[in-house]
Amino acid sequence: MFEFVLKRVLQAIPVLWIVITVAFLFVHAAPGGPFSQERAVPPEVLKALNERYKLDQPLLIQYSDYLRNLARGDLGPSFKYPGRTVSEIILAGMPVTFELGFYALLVALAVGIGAGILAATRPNTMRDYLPMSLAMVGICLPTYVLGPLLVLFFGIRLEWLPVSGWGYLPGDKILPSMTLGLAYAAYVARLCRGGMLEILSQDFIRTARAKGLPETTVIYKHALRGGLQPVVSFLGPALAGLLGGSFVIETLFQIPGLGRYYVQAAFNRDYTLVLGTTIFFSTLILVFNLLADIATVWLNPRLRQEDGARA
Amino acid sequence: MRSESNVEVGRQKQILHFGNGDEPQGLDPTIVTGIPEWHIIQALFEGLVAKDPATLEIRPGVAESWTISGDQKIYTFRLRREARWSDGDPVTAGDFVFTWKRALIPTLGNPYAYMFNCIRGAKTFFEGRNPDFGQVGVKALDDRTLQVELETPTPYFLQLLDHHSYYPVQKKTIEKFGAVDEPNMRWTRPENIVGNGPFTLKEWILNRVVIVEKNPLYWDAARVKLWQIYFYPIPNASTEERMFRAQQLHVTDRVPADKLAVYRENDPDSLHVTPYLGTYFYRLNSNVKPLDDVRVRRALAMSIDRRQLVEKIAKGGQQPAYTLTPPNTAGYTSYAKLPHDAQKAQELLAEAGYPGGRGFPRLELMYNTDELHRKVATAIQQMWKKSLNIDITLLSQDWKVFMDRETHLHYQMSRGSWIGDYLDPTTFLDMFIAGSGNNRTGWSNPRYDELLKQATRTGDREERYALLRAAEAILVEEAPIIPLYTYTQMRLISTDLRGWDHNVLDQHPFKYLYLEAPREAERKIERH
Amino acid sequence: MPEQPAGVAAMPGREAMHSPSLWRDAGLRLARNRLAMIGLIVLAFMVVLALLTPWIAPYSYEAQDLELGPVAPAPAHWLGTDIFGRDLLTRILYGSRVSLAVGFLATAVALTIGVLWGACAGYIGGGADAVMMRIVDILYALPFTIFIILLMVVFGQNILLLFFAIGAVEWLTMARIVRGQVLSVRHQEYIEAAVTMGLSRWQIIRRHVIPNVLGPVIVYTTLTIPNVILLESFLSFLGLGVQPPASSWGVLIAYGVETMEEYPWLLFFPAATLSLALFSLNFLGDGLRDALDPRASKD
Amino acid sequence: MALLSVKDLSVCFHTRLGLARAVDRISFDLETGRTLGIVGESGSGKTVTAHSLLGLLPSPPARIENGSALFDGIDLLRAPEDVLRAVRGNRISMIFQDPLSSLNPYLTIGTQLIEPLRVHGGLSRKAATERAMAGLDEVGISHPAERLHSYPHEFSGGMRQRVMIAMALSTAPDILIADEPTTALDVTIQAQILDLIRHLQGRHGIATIFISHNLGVIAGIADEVMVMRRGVCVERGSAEDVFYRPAHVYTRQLLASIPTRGKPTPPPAESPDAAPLLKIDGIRVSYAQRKAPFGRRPTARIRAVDDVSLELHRGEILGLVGESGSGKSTMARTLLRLVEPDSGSLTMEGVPLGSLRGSALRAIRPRLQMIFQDPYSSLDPRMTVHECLREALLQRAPASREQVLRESTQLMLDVGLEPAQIGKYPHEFSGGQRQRIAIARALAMRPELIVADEPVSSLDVTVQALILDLLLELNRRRGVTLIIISHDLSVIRYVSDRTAVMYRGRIVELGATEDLFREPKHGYTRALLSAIPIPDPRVERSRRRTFYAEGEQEAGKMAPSTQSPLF
Repeated sequence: MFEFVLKRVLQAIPVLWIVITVAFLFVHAAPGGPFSQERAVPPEVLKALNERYKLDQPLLIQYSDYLRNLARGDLGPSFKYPGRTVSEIILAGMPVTFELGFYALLVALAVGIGAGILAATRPNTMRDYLPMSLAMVGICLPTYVLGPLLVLFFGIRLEWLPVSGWGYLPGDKILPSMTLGLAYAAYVARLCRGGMLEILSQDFIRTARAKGLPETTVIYKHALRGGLQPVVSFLGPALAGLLGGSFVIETLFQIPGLGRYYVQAAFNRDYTLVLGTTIFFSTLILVFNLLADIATVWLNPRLRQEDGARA
Repeated sequence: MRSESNVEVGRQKQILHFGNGDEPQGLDPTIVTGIPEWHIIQALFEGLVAKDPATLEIRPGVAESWTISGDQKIYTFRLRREARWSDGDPVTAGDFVFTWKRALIPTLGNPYAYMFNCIRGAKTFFEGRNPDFGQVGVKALDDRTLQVELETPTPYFLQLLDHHSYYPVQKKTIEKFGAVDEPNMRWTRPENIVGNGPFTLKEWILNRVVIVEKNPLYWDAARVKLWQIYFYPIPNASTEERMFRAQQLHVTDRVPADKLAVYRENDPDSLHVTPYLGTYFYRLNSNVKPLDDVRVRRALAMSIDRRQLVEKIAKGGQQPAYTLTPPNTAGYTSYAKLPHDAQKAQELLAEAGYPGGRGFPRLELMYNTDELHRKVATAIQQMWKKSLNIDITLLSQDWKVFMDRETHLHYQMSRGSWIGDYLDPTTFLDMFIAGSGNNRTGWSNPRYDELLKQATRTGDREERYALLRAAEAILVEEAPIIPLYTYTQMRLISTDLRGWDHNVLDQHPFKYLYLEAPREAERKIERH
Repeated sequence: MPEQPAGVAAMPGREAMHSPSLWRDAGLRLARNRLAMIGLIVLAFMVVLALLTPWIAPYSYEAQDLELGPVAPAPAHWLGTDIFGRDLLTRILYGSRVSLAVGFLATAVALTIGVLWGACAGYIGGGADAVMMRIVDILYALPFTIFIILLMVVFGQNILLLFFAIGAVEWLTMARIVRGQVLSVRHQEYIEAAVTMGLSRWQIIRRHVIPNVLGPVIVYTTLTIPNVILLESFLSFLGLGVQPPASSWGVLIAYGVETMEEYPWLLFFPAATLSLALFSLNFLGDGLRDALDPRASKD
Repeated sequence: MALLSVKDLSVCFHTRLGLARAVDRISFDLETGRTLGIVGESGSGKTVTAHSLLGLLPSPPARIENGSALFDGIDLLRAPEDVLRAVRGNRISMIFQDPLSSLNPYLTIGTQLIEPLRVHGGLSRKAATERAMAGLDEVGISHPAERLHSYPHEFSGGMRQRVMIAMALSTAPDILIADEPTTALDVTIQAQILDLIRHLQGRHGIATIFISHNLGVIAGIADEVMVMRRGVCVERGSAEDVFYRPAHVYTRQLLASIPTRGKPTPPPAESPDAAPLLKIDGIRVSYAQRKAPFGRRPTARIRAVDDVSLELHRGEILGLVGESGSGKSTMARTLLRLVEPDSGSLTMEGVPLGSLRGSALRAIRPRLQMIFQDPYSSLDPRMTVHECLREALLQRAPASREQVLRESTQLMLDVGLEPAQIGKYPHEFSGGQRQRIAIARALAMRPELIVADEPVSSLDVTVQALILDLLLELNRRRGVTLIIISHDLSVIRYVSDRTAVMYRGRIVELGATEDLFREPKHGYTRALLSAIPIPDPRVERSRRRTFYAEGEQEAGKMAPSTQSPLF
């Protein structure tokens, strides 16, 4: 276990390095610098700023400086927000992004697995078609449509829930989590249905039925664990997507998360912030893929042969 | 059910919830350039003078009085004794000398340094041609007396003093958190900042809210009624509008264009649409064919129906614009005009060698990614097609790419806009002087430059405005730009908010604001 | 030939010989699947409409009537008009040309790269697999917005680039899915049989591995197409892709959201059109998956 | 009054082609303590019969058309689901064919054992656990307390089937339905499991319905026998009657198809001076035991083939026999270079087979072909027979469309298939036909050596003989050298000239087939021979088994004291 994780972590280092290098080249190749703005900046000012941030140095020097600072854990200062370091910005947004991602994941799993089970236990009936059709509509409706719809209905029309914010008013986390989660619930539902159908056709389900177990036990105790395998392997990339793709939700609901920075920094040519958030999100992707692999093995005892039970 | 809304709680506790557009980059008055920063800094700092929010007349600020020499070049300010920093220290003339010197140190990289150009020697100091600040016309005669000497008579100089780049900062605080010429804004964090305005910074949660609280040491504290102001960075207009509807905001930063009609119909009391000192226009790159031909530029300008544009597309009560400077800018109005005249436009185009649009190359109109810009461009594309029979390609570009291409004249036509920094026509007209970084059209006219130069030497207002009108007429006739409309400021404002006066600079000193339920509303509640 | 089989009459009919391929059979099986056929007909109908749009559209797609402005569905404009007074039905029809082309072509790009990449990684395995999948990881992690901006700046505004850009991101997930499937197929005995026949790796991947992983790939493809159509609108906002007055479903939906309270038809009809296309695709995809599995339909 | 009385049971399946009758008016009675053996080939309806009694048939597509099954006053065919559930796993238990797939891989043995006790007996967790441990002990699993925490994959096949039996018997049922409980097991394990069932049945007085395709197994266990064919009961009677005086022609056909004889044709005269076709010298193969991602010792290697040397002459048929895990399949794959040996050499007529790479290897591959055990997975499901043969033919040599057509038609005829069926897909054929397709594909390459890995083990007995005859004919007519791998000694005896017995990666005995069968020298060979079930009730019931003891196959205790009288 330890060895496996260590190996993956070591593999991640070159991956991250390449990501950083390519991203570094990308941001510097993109036209426009961090300091250009509508009100023309006098050349003297631009020169002073470029000197201050060492942007007048050759790219190779900037690159090696960046790597050297990175090795010390220093992501550098933000260009757009002078006086704030990139680490500070990431640390401020991270808890919110994680929390949002976590709740959205809960929504995705609860709704998706529920619908998937419902559909798989009565395939090719209305109980199958209805949730699956809803799932498809969920895939059709992008978050920037679903979000405003939910807000208008629950926030403005019914006045049940706050329309924005994150932790300012009671219940304001519900709508953003739902909006973000429902998009993924659609995928989870499809995967769960597929997985459950596969497992429900297995022999050991027949055994469980032959034992006279109630149908609920058969489904939840015997089938669900195996049926969730495809969902679990989807979760790694999905979770990274949930966190990185929360840009739209964060804007719609006025949430101080990191997704907004990721996109805004690119638009602002805030070089260090782009690189910092890229490193952060790519690390997340790697970590979640690893966690998904671990979870897959954890769920499936056939893959974890380390208990000494075998004589 | 929802708990008590921000608006209700705010009314009881005098807490204003203010939609503030975007996350502030920082709160150092000398360095920042954005509007969101401007709003907050207005609460935290105060300049030598202030403006009356209704009339924009100059009123005393930190300076209780001032004298102006006969040649209008020397201003002497008397600072009030009660002016205090929020740490209790008095605000002195030396503080202003320090702040303005810092603003002009070349290595600080202050983008607003040009605001000081009217002060004697400021420009040469900033450009490094004269490293001795003693040569610059700013002197503290004593702790409470500040003398400023100008290069030329500048009728709008007092106005400049109410711009944030002239606001004082405290030397002690700046030096504590870095070198004087370091643009890091760590000193503006809530735990560090020292200001001299009606409010102090209480909390600043990144991307979420900036909270300021009444400053008891402020000299005019008795007048300040608000207890706290929450500034929210809300980049999405639709979100902001929904927050307003859900009673989470008192004031929004803007209103989505398509919502205006709805509010006019259902909630006219909350909708505030007022003229704004800004112009929306198109730049034409005079270096490329066929836009190097003034007839083509005029034809393009004359075939746009501005009335339809403002009524059907912009929808926010904007006024069709035919000149760069908005009408009645400090009493200045230009009467030059290229009227909407499709017939004339066609003739001009034919004269230029493109009768009926034949042979006219396919031009590209560039705008930065934005809903409104797209709509305007789409409408104008059709207007040109209809009246001139020419095809235009639209190109949406990310902001930085847009700026990059515009600056390097890698475009044919592009969207532009300008918001006046101060109330004077030159804040607009200076843009198109040859070599100005804001020109970006490749157009220049020596006569235009000469007229503007003459205007700076003239002390008499009417004579000066006449020169500026002559210059603007050249700009309009040669059409390196096509003015489209004059901006309006659109806000949704809670009927609870009092003391809010409209002005073209959109400046709303927070010290005059307070919250109180409107009487009609109370009556309505009773009836229910 | 010395041993000519006695019954030449027992020889199978010639038509059975002429490539009795998986695809032809799949076509026959698909024809018997009612839902899939409905999906196919709806899609075909949409494609035909898209192709014929310049001749059948009731109005010009760019002609504006600013004085008219947005009106709700009425006999003159079946689906209403937008804020420029342009006929929405016409806009949807023209939009379908872009969206269907983008949906199918960009997905085809993603499909081709993803299937080849995933199949090679999964089949070859070992170090090659690790390197190839790490490359996928790297591409996943790169900042997409900057990538798009760069593409635009370097190559200019170009609709072909749109396909490329979308394909470039969508193939990653495809490659992962294919690889997973290949890993499960790789140890089947028919693959070993192919090895013992002396087939090369490439022949095995092409003839045996890819056809046998197509099922999940097709299902994922039907989910990718709507994603791509929506992604196009984001790229169009950034300037890559369609620019006004041209339009696409994704762009229409994105604009519709802005005014969904005032002019709901501007959101409803484009979204409904996209949903219809997606449902059809989905039925077709499920049908195709079953059709491509000879075991599924006959017992 | 019989314990269970089934009358006129008929079951239909909805298929695309309409209704198919899977079981047609089956009737039988089962008395307390007695065993009914149901025998028949695949598709004969024996499993459907058993499942319909417990309401386990998937419905739709299955539908019970007619009939009654009275058990303790309940008609099992019509009882509501909750009544049935109280019977299932409680008063009527079932064990299934494949213990690998019939136990839930995600739950511990303990959890699964306790379930029926908790559901039906209403026992507390603690009491149920104790009963479960007692049950495990009774089926001969040592250290039951530890075993409760193990997962099914940690057990061998035989052990898993013991767990299944313990689970089925834990609620002290009246009836046990055993559906092919030993088919997936090695022959020696099969013998143990049969003994165990017999023993426990006698001890608890349970009535048993025992379903098998293997007449030998039925002979050893059934009191009464019902022979089924295509959903119909063709013969029913006491075991003696059915085996010694079969009335129906099908029963006689079944009994006759069991190969008990030796090879019908004499072995080819060996020319000792001729160089061997294939020379295997000191082959060792081991697997890195990749214990999934989390193995603590990823470097642990399992030796599958340990120092095997062989010589094979042209035209010869070599039989390779051994139980699962003995390394015979690895051996076969090594010969075909599907697996790389750690050491040793492979030479084919002087060509160093083991060191060829890339295109040189691909060029020689057609000379060695393989026939796989599972004709389901060895044929690409998405290729018609024609495509499959065409691929092979074109791989051997470029040919025109007509040549391909001619040759593939000939191949179809050669392996006994209707050429008109050449456009069909593998799944449209029966198992035996599929195996013929696989043989045709191998023949298309014109190989000199064919390795057949368990070519008939998944086929019905009547089909087995046909396939074996086909292989023999190919050997005789075309002179193809064959290596036939099987766990079934009677198969080996029927076809091979020489036989090698593999045990734990080594060849423990090698010799001319008849010699080896007449005088087995190695203990393991003897044990194997003694475990083969013989379709003769009297012989089978009184047989004594020999066990080979070098390293127990089963990790549990081999012979619990309670069972010793039986062995």
